[in-house]
Amino acid sequence: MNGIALLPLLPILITSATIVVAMLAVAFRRHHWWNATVVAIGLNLALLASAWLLLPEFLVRFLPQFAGAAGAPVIPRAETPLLVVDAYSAFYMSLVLATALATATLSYAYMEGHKGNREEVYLLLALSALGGLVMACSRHFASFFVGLELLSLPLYGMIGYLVKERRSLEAAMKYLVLSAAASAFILFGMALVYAQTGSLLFTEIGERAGGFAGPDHSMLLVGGALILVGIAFKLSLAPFHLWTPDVYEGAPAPVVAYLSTASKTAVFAVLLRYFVEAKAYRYGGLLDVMTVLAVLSIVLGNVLALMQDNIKRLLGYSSIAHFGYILAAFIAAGPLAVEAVGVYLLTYVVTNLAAFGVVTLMSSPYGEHDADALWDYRGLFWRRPNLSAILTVALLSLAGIPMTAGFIGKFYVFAAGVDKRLWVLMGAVAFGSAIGLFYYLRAMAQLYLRAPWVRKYSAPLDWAQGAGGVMLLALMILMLVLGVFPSPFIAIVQASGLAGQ
Amino acid sequence: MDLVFWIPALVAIVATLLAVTNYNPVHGLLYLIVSLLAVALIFFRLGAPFAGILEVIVYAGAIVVLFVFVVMMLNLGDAVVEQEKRWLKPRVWAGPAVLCGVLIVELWRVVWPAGATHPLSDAVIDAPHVGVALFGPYLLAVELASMMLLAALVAAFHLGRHD
Amino acid sequence: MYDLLFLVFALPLAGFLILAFGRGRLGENGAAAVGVGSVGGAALVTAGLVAQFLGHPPDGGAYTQVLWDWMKVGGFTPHFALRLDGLSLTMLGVITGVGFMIHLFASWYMRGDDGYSRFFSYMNLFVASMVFLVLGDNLLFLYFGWEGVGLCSFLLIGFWYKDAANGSAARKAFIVTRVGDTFMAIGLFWLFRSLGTLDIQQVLQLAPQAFDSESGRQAVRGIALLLLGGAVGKSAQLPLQTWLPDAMAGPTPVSALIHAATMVTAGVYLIARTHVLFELAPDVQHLVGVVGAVTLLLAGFTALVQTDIKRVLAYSTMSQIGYMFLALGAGAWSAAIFHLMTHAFFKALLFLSAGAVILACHHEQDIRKMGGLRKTLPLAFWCFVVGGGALAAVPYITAGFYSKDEILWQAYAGGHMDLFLAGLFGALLTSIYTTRLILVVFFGEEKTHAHAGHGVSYWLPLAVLLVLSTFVGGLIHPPLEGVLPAAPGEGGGAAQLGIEALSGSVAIGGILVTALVYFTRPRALLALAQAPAAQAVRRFWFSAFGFDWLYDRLLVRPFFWLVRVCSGDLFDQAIGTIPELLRHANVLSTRTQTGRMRWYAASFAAGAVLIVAAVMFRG
Amino acid sequence: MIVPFEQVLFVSGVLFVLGLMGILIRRNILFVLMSIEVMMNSAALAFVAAGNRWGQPDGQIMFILILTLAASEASVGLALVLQIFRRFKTLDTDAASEMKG
Repeated sequence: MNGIALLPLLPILITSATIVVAMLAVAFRRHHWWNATVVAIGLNLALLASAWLLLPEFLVRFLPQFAGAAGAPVIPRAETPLLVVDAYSAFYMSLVLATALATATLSYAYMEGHKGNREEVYLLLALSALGGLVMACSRHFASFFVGLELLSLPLYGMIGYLVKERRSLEAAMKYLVLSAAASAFILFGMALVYAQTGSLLFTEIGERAGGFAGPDHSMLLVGGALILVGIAFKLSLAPFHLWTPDVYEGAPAPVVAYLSTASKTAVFAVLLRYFVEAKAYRYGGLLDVMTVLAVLSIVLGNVLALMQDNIKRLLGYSSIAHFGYILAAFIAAGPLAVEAVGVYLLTYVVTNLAAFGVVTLMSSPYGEHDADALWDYRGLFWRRPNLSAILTVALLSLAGIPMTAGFIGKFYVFAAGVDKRLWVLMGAVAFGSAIGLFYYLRAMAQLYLRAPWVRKYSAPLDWAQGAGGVMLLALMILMLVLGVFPSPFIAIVQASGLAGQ
Repeated sequence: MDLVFWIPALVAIVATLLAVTNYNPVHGLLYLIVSLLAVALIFFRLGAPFAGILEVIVYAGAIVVLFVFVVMMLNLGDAVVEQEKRWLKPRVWAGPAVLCGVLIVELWRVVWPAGATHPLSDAVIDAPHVGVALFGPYLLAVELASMMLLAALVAAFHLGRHD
Repeated sequence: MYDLLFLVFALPLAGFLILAFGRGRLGENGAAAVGVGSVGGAALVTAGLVAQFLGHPPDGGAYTQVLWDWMKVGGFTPHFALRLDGLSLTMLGVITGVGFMIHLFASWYMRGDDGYSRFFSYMNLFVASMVFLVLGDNLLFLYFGWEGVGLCSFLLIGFWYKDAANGSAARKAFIVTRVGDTFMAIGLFWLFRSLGTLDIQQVLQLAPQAFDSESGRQAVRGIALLLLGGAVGKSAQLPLQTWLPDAMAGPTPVSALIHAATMVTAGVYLIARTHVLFELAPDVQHLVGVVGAVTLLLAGFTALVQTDIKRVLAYSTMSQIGYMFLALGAGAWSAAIFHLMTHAFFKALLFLSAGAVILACHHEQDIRKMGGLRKTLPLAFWCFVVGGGALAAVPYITAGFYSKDEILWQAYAGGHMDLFLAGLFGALLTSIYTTRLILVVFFGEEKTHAHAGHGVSYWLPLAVLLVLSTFVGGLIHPPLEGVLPAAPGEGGGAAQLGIEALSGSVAIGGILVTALVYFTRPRALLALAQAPAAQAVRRFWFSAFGFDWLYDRLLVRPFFWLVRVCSGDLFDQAIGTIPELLRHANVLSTRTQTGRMRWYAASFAAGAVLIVAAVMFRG
Repeated sequence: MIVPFEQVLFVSGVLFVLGLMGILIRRNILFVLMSIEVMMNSAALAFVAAGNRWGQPDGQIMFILILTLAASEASVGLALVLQIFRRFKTLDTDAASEMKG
């Protein structure tokens, strides 16, 4: 490999270097600000690198007059059989890195009050982000699997980070055991697919699978089904969703922000690539199963959230439903589906980060628990108008109200579904959106009630000066911009289409 | 009937069943070691000596020993055995056993379709072969696996801390 | 210069955002600077646009600025675009020019009010919405602006929300206009179904062919009727006029801007904008004229006997908009817009000076408690004289004469004798109630001690509007050629001079008769006024022909009764079962969240078993 | 004559299901972790067998990666076990079920 060949790998290389430097920095001197800054700088550089990879493709689509300025594109390029860096992976890498950065910012605000070691969380975060990057680029079972585990392993540590808290440990235990079981399912599924086709490369699997017929390809199919089971767990699709609310409730708030966005985004990215490159779309059985999963997720997620009084659990249930929506777009297949999934994930990530960001800034590990009861948010508007505004916009966006990011995403889901005449799925999406409105507004109404009693939780007074507050405000603006002027973002997503489509 | 395969296979299955159903953690771990050694034998039979040796060294030799350490640290005694006896009632295991039975039947139907048999070869894929592939096309996987170990190190260090 | 068009919309919006998020932290001067400055900036840009437009008109007489495509999904590409032509330019001039003067005046008028910056944030939002209304190239965006101004009107009528009466006035305005809006929304849906587009230019082009059949004529009649419903609600014409007098509960600058100069004329704008549809349905167009004529007479009679200074002006606004509708009905499109413009000048002037009078008299609005104010408030007096003159259309020296005369002449020339006579009689009524108002307020004995205002933000707006209300305003001719069709009687010559003489003498005659009656007080007339029959008529007129009473008995009370009957009945329970079912589903599904890991793993395994089975059997 | 490939795969399938059963029936978290190791091991066996069928080293490489994962998973899991025993004074997974609903 020469230097040019390494350029596409820059985001991964920079992140790895960041991990090493961060570890040395922690070893050298434990200092919260300094260690956090090292990681933040590294992630920023990696984000820049991946955005730079995506830039030429984006310019061609959106500002053709500047297309020459970005120089010759270095992607797409395959790096060993394991990884391929194309516009698609550059987009998802950027998404994962941006999420990791946001999480780092939130963690800084959250960990300030923590008594124990605060520095490892950044190390774990960067490691997990590295896993996400690998998944976004992976086109081979080995890198898929290593990336997935690199993503999940640090999460065990992050979920159980508050070792003195029983709920945090309980959440870590549940996630570890179930996630490891899911990994075993994925592994066994991969083994079956490999046993049938003799290849671990997505594209080769697709080619060779074409030669089988009848019961001959049942191993391939069941292998795919087992992989789907594991993936469905990671995406918390019903009926593999039961862990979600418990883990969301127990884990520290910034970790949940990461868990619900970056980790799921990366998993979805690899699932989509697998389905396209290995041509798994041609198996009606798998698509039928996914339809059932999507409908179940939408219905169960929304119904479970209906009377929930814990905002972290509520957002957990809502994320179950949201991944049902995304799966609905995914099933539609075709180029519009890739675009719809990309746009939806983008809007979902921005919105969910904002929502959990507010929860993070409201909580602090000083106390016993995070501020997660809806009760804690009652009358928040009268104490923290800015935080309430952010949460309000986030909830509206989750509900898919027009002029917010969520609406654009949901619109795409409908466009993709109606395009392919998936009426059952669209019915479920419409039903879910309707009852979703109820509990989002129910949560929102709490913010504006007058609270006569003394507040129990409060954000630090200077929160707006803190990086976390600024980041949340930026997210709120982004949510509104996405709703009102989404075309540049849509252009980015369109630029990052998959070659196989 | 290939006895060199089937004897270790049966040993592995029985030992695994005993390992997951035993009341005593230490006994369970010993059965697990037996099962892993049997699987290592299968690996040798399948022409993968390198994998077989790693199975013995890492799985049986390192991972299970880690379990043993923890059991010793926690000082689990007869009380635990009594407790396990109370927990492992038929009422508890009957449902899951049926579920698992169904799954076994399904897998059997899938992986062992009537008439389709692909004989395995006697060719040995030994350490040099694996090494060349590992540090050739799979180089990045090795690097990433090291990161995975680092992640485990940091997570275990943080979670296991005494304070 | 045209590139800056978006600023006309963006500046007031930015002002609104700054004021809304500043939440009173800016102080009075800061809020005034932002609130007035943003509209002033918009007015400056408009002035530049006017200069450019008159000097170098854009190709085809219209300029379109595409702001952005909202999104591209499949073949669906909604875009935001602003369209500037002669009509919208005229409206822009009125909105930003008069709007700026009123904002400036309000910065003086509202001093010391608790909600100073809240007031300006609403006002800026109103200007932004109104600009959006007239610039939108699409009826959908026009509708957004339409609802936006409705919202601002609601907020500003109820601005002093601590008084319950103001709140109920705001609600009344909102609900009554909503009735019209609903008609309009249905009309828009129908239009979209018929033509497949709401883009105004496309609508105007497609309509003649699309509706060229018997069923098409029926359809366009229905659509025009529904749009008229919307216009009637917004412009306070019969039968949805009852909200406007109550809307005077808001601060006086609000009455000047929203309920006289701009928003209430949006109905006129809508009909002028979609004139092709009305031309395709001549009977509906004539109905527009009839509605205007009846409203102008009704409001004229009512204004004769009102005692509240702002209500007099409110009824007069109603009747002047009646003139505009009359003009639309007579096909005198340009004359309607011309009158809209001059009316904005002199009615804003009248309202602002009324505000000055009210403030000078310590928030007294009853004209019977005023009198002899011409010495203490000379500026307000002269404003009333000029503005009232324009309202009564005193010949040649006032702006109102030129536009009103144009309307009467066109009605006559177009052969609409009914409309012409109604307009002529309305002119007489107008001159009588205007003269009465001025005489009662400014002559006679002094009943309260008034103190005049001062400061540039007090007299400058009044002075500017005063100049515009004289013949100067009548010289401004909106560049409407090519946008609106020509009227029947262009360049009338001798016949037009005759009409001018007739209407001019009617106005002068009304003024003279009223003045004579007021100063000489003939005994016979006073006795006649005391007669029971006359009192009854007076009461009837005072209550504006009893529409409020009628609506209360006919609509409001039956509705409340229906609500009482319906609450808790079968329908309600039927609808209530859905949430009930969902709640049960929620309780049931929540039971699956046991918190036990083994149970979670079991559901996991069961799901896997089912999926594998499904895949195996489905293939 | 060596065994047919399908039989090896079936044996690994049986081991996989036994591991899954361990997760489903055990309350003691130590046994649960052991069961997970069994599941991983069975997948590794399937990979090695498949590698033999196709005469490729890739199966064994996947085995090595799985081995790495198993070791990592076990170390993190056992660290968690220590901490849980410290906080809950038991290894009962049902005891740690404070969060529900």
